[in-house]
Amino acid sequence: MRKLAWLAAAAIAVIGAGAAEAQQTPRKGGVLRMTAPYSASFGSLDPHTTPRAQDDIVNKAIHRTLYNWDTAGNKLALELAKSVSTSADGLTHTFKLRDDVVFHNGRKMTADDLIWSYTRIMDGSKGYPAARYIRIIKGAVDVEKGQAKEISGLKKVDDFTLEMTLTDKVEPGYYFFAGSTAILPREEVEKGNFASAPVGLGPFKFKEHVPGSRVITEQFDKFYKAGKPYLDRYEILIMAEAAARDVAFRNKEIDTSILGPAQYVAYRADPQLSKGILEVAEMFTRAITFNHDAKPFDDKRVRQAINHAIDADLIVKRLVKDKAYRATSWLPPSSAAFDKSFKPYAFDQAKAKKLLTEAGFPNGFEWELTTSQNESWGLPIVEAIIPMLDKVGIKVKPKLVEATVLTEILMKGEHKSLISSNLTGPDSLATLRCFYSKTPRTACHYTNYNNPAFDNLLDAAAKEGDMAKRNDMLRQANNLLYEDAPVWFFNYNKAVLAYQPWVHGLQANPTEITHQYPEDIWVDASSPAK
Amino acid sequence: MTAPLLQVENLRIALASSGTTFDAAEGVSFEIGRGEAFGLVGESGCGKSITALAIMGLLRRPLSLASGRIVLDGQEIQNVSAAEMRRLRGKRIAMIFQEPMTALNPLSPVGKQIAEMFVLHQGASWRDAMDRAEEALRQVRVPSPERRIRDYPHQLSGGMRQRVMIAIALACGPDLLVADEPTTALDVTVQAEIIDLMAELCAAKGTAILMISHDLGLVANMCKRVAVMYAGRIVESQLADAIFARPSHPYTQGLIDSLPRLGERARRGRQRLTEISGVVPSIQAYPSGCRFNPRCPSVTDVCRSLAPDTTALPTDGLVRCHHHG
Amino acid sequence: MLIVLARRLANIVPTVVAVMALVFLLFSVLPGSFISGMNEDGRSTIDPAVMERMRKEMGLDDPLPERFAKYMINVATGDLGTSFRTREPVTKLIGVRVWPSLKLVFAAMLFAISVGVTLGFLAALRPGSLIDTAAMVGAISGLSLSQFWFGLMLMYLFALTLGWLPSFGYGDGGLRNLILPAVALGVGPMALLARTTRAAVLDVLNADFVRTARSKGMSERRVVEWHVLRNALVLVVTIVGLQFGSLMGQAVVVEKLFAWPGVGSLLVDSVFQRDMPAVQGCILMIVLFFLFINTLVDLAYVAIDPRIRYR
Amino acid sequence: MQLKGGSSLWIGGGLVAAAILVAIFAPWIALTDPVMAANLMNAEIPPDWEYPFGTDAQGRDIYSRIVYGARVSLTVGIASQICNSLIGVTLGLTAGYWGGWWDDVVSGLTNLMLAIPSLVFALAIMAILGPGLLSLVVALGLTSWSFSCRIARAQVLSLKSQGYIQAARILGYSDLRIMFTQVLPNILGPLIVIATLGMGGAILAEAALSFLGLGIRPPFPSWGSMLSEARDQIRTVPWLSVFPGLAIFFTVLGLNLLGDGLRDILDPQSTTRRT
Repeated sequence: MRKLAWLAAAAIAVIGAGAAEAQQTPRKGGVLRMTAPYSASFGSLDPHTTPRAQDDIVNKAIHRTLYNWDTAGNKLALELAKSVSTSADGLTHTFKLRDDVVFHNGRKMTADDLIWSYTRIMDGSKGYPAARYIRIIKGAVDVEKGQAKEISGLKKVDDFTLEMTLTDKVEPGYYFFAGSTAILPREEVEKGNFASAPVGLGPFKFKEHVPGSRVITEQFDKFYKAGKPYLDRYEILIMAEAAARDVAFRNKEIDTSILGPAQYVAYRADPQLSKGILEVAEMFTRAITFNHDAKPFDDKRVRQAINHAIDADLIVKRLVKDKAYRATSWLPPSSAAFDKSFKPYAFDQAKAKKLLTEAGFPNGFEWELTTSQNESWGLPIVEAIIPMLDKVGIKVKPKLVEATVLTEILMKGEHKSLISSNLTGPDSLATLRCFYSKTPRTACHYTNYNNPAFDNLLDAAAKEGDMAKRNDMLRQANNLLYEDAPVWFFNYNKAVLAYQPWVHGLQANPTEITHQYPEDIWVDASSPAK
Repeated sequence: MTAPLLQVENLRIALASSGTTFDAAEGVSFEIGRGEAFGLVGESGCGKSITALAIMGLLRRPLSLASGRIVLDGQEIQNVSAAEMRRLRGKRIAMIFQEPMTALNPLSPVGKQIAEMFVLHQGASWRDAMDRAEEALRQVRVPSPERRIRDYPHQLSGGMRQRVMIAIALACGPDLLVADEPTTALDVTVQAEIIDLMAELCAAKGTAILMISHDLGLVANMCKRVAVMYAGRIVESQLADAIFARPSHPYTQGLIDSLPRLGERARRGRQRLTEISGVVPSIQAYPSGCRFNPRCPSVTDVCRSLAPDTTALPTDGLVRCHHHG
Repeated sequence: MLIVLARRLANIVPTVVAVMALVFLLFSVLPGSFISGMNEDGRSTIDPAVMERMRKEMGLDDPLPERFAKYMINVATGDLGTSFRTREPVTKLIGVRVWPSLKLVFAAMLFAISVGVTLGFLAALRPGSLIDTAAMVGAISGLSLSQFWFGLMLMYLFALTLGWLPSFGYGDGGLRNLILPAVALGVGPMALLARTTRAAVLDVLNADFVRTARSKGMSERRVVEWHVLRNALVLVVTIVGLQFGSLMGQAVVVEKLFAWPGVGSLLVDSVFQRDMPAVQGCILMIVLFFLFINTLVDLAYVAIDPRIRYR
Repeated sequence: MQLKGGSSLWIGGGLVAAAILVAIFAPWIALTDPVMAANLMNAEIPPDWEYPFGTDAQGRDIYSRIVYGARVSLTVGIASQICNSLIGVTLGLTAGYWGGWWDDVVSGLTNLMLAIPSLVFALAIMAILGPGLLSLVVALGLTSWSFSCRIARAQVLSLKSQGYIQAARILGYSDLRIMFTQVLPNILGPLIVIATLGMGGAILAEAALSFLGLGIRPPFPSWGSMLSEARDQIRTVPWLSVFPGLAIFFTVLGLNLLGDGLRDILDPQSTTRRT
């Protein structure tokens, strides 16, 4: 409980800081040197081809999507449309598009561009990752299978009015805000060199890409938000190696850095550096996914025992250095369906022992746990768990794999258990679908959890039009997960971005902290970058 | 008698090895007159080559000159500065080495290696020096020197290479030529040619020769006087003619007996060649007393305890043996 | 000269084919696949049915020998395939990495040669002296250093503490960004070269022809300039060639640490992303570079050593 | 001789012997269990009397982990070099002995191994086998045998040209017996030198692979993985990296010195000079 109160206080502190900054007058001009910390290169600058968080850092500067995450309001908001109206059956949405959106090549964006972009994503021979979002539009699957040329659910009413019919009653924002659903100018894409010279409609124009090193973008003066962007130049520098990033940040060669637990402690302890730390509870839940097809994880008591046997609070505090919030159940605290009255599983090895004995494992068992090397949700966590579980007789044998193959292992169901970080937002319904018994394993149902009561709740929630009632049902479903413990609930990520004192206007984006909308960022005159 | 060209007096050469020093040569004394050919004979390891190196000032660690005097044309050279020694080397005393295969730089044309001498000692320009190198090659009777001058050592036969070495050594008309086993590595047929060439050129230029060899016959043919070295000491020095007629030291006798020579062969009938029994002692284990005593056929007790001093011989020579005196 | 070149070039083709066959074989059993190459960290997925269809269309289910034959034919025509990850031609992907890689490797080698050979020479000319002992202790320590640790130390010292150089990245491709990674990469070859050069020079200094040179009345300095340098060079060139050739591949750690956009960091990334066409392309590049440098070394021998021409 | 006299042999031998002794007697020297004795309450304690090298992020005693890590690092070094020697000698002996097409195949393979930088090759093998001790041994043991192969082959050819092998054959010795009794003893010296120097290289390669994320299987410690994990905290928590760093440095230094010293004794003609 104390933990949650603290969490709320922290959230307020972050918002408060943002408000204080907003009172200053943003300065025009200057350069921001953002870091891309996740991988040693960008996959592609063609946003449709890439599902990667790393690439979205660039996409946010050059491209835009129909919806956006509104950090101040902590909700999804229309970006390329002024308004939307929904039909009575909740399936057809009519978007009034902005009429002041101009591509970097000078052409105005119209409804045709949305239709073309969404149709391109459904090209079945290319396997564009965003197809999983666009499939919600009626007729999109036919295009993917090659049975139709046009998506029947998309209709252009006039240049700035788009009618979109969906297959399900969902909030479209969840589907059309991912970077991989960006609206692209057809004529530029068809030139065939788009990934090397992307043209978008975002606040910054592409200038240079040195693969493996950096992307440089320049202010676009016809951006549709008045007076923005502030920066002359927005650079994204690749720096995957945390130790090197630390040196570069302290050396003022970069303006932002992502901190891991170890550096988080060091930066908080430093009187100067501690002034430039942005924290946000991201929508990621770290957990050990049990494969319920494999013994002994088919037994609820075993899973509960493990949840009791590990002192997760201690790990969060000492090893993760408070760079996370202890997980209660699957949905993160930022979800409307999060139940604040629940307490996480208590650390109680006696109870764990008892549960194990009841389940028929009085002496524990041997357990192969697949893990990556990630410092926040990989090997170090497993190393800390090993001696804890040893005390209740469970012998953990870690199996180290590369982070890249984790998903594939999960999809194939080759694991007995696997520790990973899972995206659990912002669409709580879609997030919980990962435990719906009819969801195929390959589409995130990695546990093979099966509880009819849970299925019923989800079915009802999907049909429910009233958001408050729907959230109520989702809350009950999430609480069911708590009870059934299909995973070991570890923590919700606290993403930490360090920034230099001259940087202002950063947003605490809970979907991914590095996904900054750069038009809001400005630097004051003390920035050394030119 | 005029002052000799080279006087070597009481030379002692030390070998430093793991903390202690040994005498690689000691009490070595001899003189060479102007234009004279002098022979220094002995088995390998007896100290004749390091004596030559000492004269050239080329002793390198772990060898060093411990004491003694080397006088060249009235000037003591054992202690002169390195720069002064360099001026003498090549210009006034030159040296030819045993292995013509390795004694020439494999990566440099032979003409250039000769020409270096003119550049170094006579301040010639490279172009001028190359012309003179060609002339020098002609003098040592290398065929078509204008072409050979650009050849690399590996393109020449062993004999040719040794001719190049002679050309280098005699390039600046030195007073003394030190020839360390100049023909040992060559074919027998070539050996005589090289020796003749050397003798002829030296005679023409008035150059004295210090001929170092294990081959007493060869040395005796070429030289007026001969010194025989054994285990770091000169055991006998004599006129060449006399040494064959009346060898004074048992070791010299042994050397002569082991020589296969056509003329001798006929006179001695089918008698087998005799060899000196035993082996040359290693430098760390020289026997006390006369160092030849373990192998000497006429050894007595005094030989084992007391090192013999030199005794003058009637034929203007010296011998180091207890049985002469 | 031409014969050496022709013989070398004739050797390159079978070596390349063999290397690529080996790579093909190795990576055909690599866990994780195409799918991992297109996804990332469990954050989103492509529809499995679509994936399967793409696999078929890309011929990934064909038998290995058939795929290999196709690949080699494409390679012969300059086509290295399409990257799973970026969906761009691999030639393009690698093309932009080659120049930074070459810059790093050449700079590292320049450092290694200039410092290593100089130290080796100085040490050999005064064996047993203070400079000899210091150089050799330094060299053997240089060989005992962990590369990434040394790189980090360089960063801390020259970027953070002294503020002389940028700590990371390619920047605008200028010299300042090049220095630290080049030193980090070059320290191993430098140490090796110092040791080899010393040994080589000592060998040459004991050679008969050096004694001949001395007997000519040459100063030590001239002996070294006229006779020792070139001969020692023959031995040094061998080591330089071997080190140089493998340096592009050895650069993976330094490139990763310093965020240097070379072939090595692309290779590591591609291995982790299971981007097979890119992995193959990178290894091909690295091997070609090795063979190219070896050809250069052979030509250098011919230029330095007249004996080789007539063999 | 790299350092004066036999000092490199003695210093190197001493350092290596110390590392080996530590590895052998690890259970007696270590203060705690390297894996299970974790207590997060004791995380990152600086060196003191109780924890001579401090503790790591998991609250484990770094001294004990280094002591046990010696086992892993030395095992990787020794086992991989045994692999390399076995492969190299077998291929080299048979290639030189039988000649013909087999010789061509082996020399082709040798060229191949030279053309692919060993780190790249090891990286590929580690990716395939996945992290772990055995994978490391295989990855480092399969990738640098070309040198011992060449020496073995050259020795066979030289004995062949001297007629030894012909003679042994006439005496009715089997091929295998000739290889082992006539050839092997002649190359043992250079092989030991190569293997000693190679061991140092393998320990460094293990560290490099750990850095790239392909090291030892956790949670058992290796020096390379300890150093690699501590790299973000070199400044803030220096003892995490200092001690494994020193352990690697002195062991590899010892191996290099020992190799130099052994070369002077075992390989005076220095066929291994080119390393």
